[in-house]
Amino acid sequence: MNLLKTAIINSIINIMRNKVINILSLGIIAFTLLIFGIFNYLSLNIENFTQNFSKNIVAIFYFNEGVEKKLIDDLTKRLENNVLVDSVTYFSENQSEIQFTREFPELKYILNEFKSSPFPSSIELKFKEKKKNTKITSLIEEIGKLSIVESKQVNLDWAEKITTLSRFITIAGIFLSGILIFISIFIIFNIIKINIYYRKEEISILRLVGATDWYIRIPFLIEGGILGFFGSIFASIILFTLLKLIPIYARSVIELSKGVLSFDFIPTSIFIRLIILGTSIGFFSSLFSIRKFLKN
Amino acid sequence: MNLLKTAIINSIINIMRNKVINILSLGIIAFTLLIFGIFNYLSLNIENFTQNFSKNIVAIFYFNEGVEKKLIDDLTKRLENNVLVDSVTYFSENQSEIQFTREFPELKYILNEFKSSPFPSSIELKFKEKKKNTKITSLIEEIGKLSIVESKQVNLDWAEKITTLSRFITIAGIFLSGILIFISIFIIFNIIKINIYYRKEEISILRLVGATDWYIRIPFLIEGGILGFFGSIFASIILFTLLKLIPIYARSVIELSKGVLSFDFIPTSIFIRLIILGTSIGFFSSLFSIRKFLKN
Amino acid sequence: MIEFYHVYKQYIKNQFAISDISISIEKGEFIFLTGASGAGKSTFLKMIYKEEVPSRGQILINSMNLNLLPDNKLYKLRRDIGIVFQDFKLLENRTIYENVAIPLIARNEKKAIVDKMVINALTLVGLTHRRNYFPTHVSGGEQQRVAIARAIVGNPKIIIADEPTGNLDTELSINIIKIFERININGITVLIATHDNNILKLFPKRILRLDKGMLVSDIGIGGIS
Amino acid sequence: MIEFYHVYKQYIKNQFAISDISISIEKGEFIFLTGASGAGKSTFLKMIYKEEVPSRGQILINSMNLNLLPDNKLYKLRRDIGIVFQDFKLLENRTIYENVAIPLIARNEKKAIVDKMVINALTLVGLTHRRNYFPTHVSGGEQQRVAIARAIVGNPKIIIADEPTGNLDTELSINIIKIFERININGITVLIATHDNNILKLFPKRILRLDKGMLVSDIGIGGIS
Ligand SMILES: Nc1ncnc2c1ncn2[C@@H]1O[C@H](COP(=O)(O)OP(=O)(O)OP(=O)(O)O)[C@@H](O)[C@H]1O
Ligand SMILES: Nc1ncnc2c1ncn2[C@@H]1O[C@H](COP(=O)(O)OP(=O)(O)OP(=O)(O)O)[C@@H](O)[C@H]1O
Ligand SMILES: [Mg+2]
Ligand SMILES: [Mg+2]
Repeated sequence: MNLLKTAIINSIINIMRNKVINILSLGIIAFTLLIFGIFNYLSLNIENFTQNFSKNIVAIFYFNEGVEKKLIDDLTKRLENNVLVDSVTYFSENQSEIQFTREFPELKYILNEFKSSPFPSSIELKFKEKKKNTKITSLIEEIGKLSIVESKQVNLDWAEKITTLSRFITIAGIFLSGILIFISIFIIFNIIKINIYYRKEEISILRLVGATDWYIRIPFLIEGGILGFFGSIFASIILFTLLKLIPIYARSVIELSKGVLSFDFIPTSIFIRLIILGTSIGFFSSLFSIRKFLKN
Repeated sequence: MNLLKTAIINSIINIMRNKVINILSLGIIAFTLLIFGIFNYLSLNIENFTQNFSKNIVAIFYFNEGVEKKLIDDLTKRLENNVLVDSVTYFSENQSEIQFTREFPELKYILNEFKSSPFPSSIELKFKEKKKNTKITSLIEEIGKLSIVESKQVNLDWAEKITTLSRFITIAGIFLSGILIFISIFIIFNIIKINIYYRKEEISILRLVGATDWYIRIPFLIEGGILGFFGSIFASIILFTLLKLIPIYARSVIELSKGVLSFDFIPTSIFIRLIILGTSIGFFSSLFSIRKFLKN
Repeated sequence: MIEFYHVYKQYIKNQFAISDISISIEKGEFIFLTGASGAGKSTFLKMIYKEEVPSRGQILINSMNLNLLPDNKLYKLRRDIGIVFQDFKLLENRTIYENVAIPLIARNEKKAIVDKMVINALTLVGLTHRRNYFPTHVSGGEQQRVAIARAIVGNPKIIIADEPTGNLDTELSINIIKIFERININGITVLIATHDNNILKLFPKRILRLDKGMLVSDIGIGGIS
Repeated sequence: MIEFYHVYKQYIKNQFAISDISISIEKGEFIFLTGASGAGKSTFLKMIYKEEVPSRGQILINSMNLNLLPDNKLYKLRRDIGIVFQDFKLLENRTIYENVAIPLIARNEKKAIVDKMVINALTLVGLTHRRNYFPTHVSGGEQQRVAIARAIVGNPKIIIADEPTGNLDTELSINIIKIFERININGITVLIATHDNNILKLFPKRILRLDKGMLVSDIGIGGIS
């Protein structure tokens, strides 16, 4: 424990000694991780954002004439228990008539000519927010195929596009996050490699005066870890600040209502991920970079 | 000209001499620019994508009863000349009736009881693709306020959200592109700084044996430029390959129809931008980095 | 202690920096290695601590065949050897004190012991007053003495010094060789490459003379080439 | 040609590396600078080509006050001075040929001229056969001779050599000094820092002796300290 403490202290002294290169490394690591963090956040948030749309989907199912009320009640109950469903509203034939007059006020007087309502009964389905559009779509399809249902009317036109967008962004997000993790590792790895390369003379002298491989390696590992750790801390701080600032800026410019873009959603998992990623990249980059300098 | 040629050849020789560090620099520059390129592309494409939605907007305007046909024709003509508008379809009172029967087949027989159509006449407006939703929205508002228009019906529910999204992405894009340009410059600047720092001994020796500042500076400038140039070339090649690969992958996974996500849209401006950016960052980074080594 | 069996070294094809050298050096000997510039003195010494490996032949140090010594055990060999490099090889970003302390710290010595031994070594070469300077901030001769201090600080079994007095005036040079002599009395083998005839004359020791990589003379104690 | 007026140099407060030196060196003189390790020889030389600046006092080279020379005109001064650095200062990633060529290339000389002059200089120090080697691949003495070749290659008006024979055997040292002598005959000022009494004896020249930063003796031609 005490050994580790002195080793860490020595590493910090060493980092201070090679200030220029280490501050640069730190900066570059921080920014690499920042970019990674931004991307990660963005894909999380856009996904989150597109899911918000689910609550705007409304599906109306018209029943066949003379369907037993009990069957409709059963369906309603079943739907109410569905996790996707926010509300199910039943419109009897009369209620449908009232709705009709609301939508076409010019035609109100036509209806006076009927004794009973000429409209079919129906249910109107609304959905909870943050549900996957794909799931909602397949639920709607399913209900539409029931024998008691005569026809359906859904505002899925946009929803489908949003679903496509959401799916696309998710996939692109995975793809790009993968590339970005790779790039981050590549950059940090090489920064540390340059750092070590830059000190190859020191390594060779240490070997010549009888230092063991581990004696040489450990400070570099700790330094790599420290650089990665502080790099990710800086990246987290900057990311956090950005995420606090962007909404203020964005709202002032495009009058975003809080409800639409939930930018207040800052998942802490991003920061944890960044710090773990940064520290371990720093550590392992050092481990691998130093190997070639420990020959002969 | 010949001088420049030898200078460039010498720079390439020099880059070869310091292979390790320069290949690393090149790689890091390439990847930094790649990230920048991806971001740039993404914001361009998402913008492009959201604009595609404009062709899905349909606006119906109902006219007051007894409005002169000429006024409607004038409006129709005016709208047909509008750049945003794709088609204007006039529905006379009778046509509205036909449409009504199509939408509510159960109510067909009601209409038989009328002598003349009880429906108001209307026009249906469809919009061209790739138009800004904001412009479309304000056009619709404008028409809605005309005295001959009694009411309007628009499927703008989703469109508005898309507009918000689009606006947001544009702003976020500008914001993030700004940050990314800054980061790219920062990283490349520092890579070249490390590169020069690494060769500070060479610079000091050159100064001691009587080289002018420009003699020392020019190779670094050219090297910086070359690194930046090839870095951006690599970045462009990778970006291009990615953009060719992603759609194939994406389509196979989420069955994207070509129409929805026009991923075939690869603006060459991105590559030009990358190359200019890369080369000049390389050049100017060298220019500024070398300054401090030319003291005393 | 140090044995060479038909050792050859070619850096470049058909150019022998060392050519068929067989020699045996006993524990506690004090040896000068001399010869013109480029004769192979540094190469000879580098092979002893395995900075260079022979192209042909065997080298045994303490009966251990260097060809069979794996890289990760090299440090064991080098802890027994104190080396003064011809180009000093000081770490620019560490103070003189720290430079001298490296071999001890690399051996995990306790701080108090390190301190005592470093000050001791610096006193021997007359540089205690410069201990907190960085190598680039002292004169060439002072740097060379730091290199000497680092070589002797860890009580090595063998001391190898490659032109340790090249940057020192005669008086100081003699002092340094005297220090090596004193260390040698304790049974430590000393091997010094030098081109300083003055020193060869003043200190009658065994002298190995190289010429174009070949051992052209090996004159015992008291002999002068 | 070289004039010092009450020059002091403190690297560290209250420690004078050079202390109140006033001296005048004429064009075409051949001067040895001597003194113990740390006496201030290198510092004295460094101030002539303005690697270091005096803490107090004035230095005039060719009647030009170095204190008034702006950084971006420094190269003009340095083109007139050929310098052999105590630590050689060779570029590791350039061949010996390229290292020697640097001062000429930095002056934009034509390729043919560069070639002729470099080969000339390398011949003088006996290293043409090593011209395509890298500095790390030649012996210490060979490196030193490369440094000497680079110093003389550009026909400088002044040659400054800081212990140019520290890594060379006596014979070679004498040869090198003879080269400097030959150059000196053409009216070129030569200033050599050395601690080699042998050389001081063999070449009777003006000798400046420093001690703890002070000029303790200035003995004219033929004098031996
Ligand atoms: N950059 C520096 N910072 C602090 N002190 C220095 C610096 N350079 C030299 N000194 C000190 O100034 C004094 C004179 O140094 P200088 O290099 O001029 O000596 P020298 O005569 O060349 O010695 P040597 O024969 O050993 O090369 C020395 O005591 C040295 O420690
Ligand atoms: N790494 C190398 N690659 C190629 N040739 C080398 C290398 N190291 C040394 N040589 C050559 O081998 C020969 C012997 O070199 P070495 O350094 O052993 O000489 P030395 O006796 O120490 O000379 P000096 O007194 O000048 O230091 C020289 O001719 C040198 O050019
Ligand atoms: Mg040698
Ligand atoms: Mg000196």
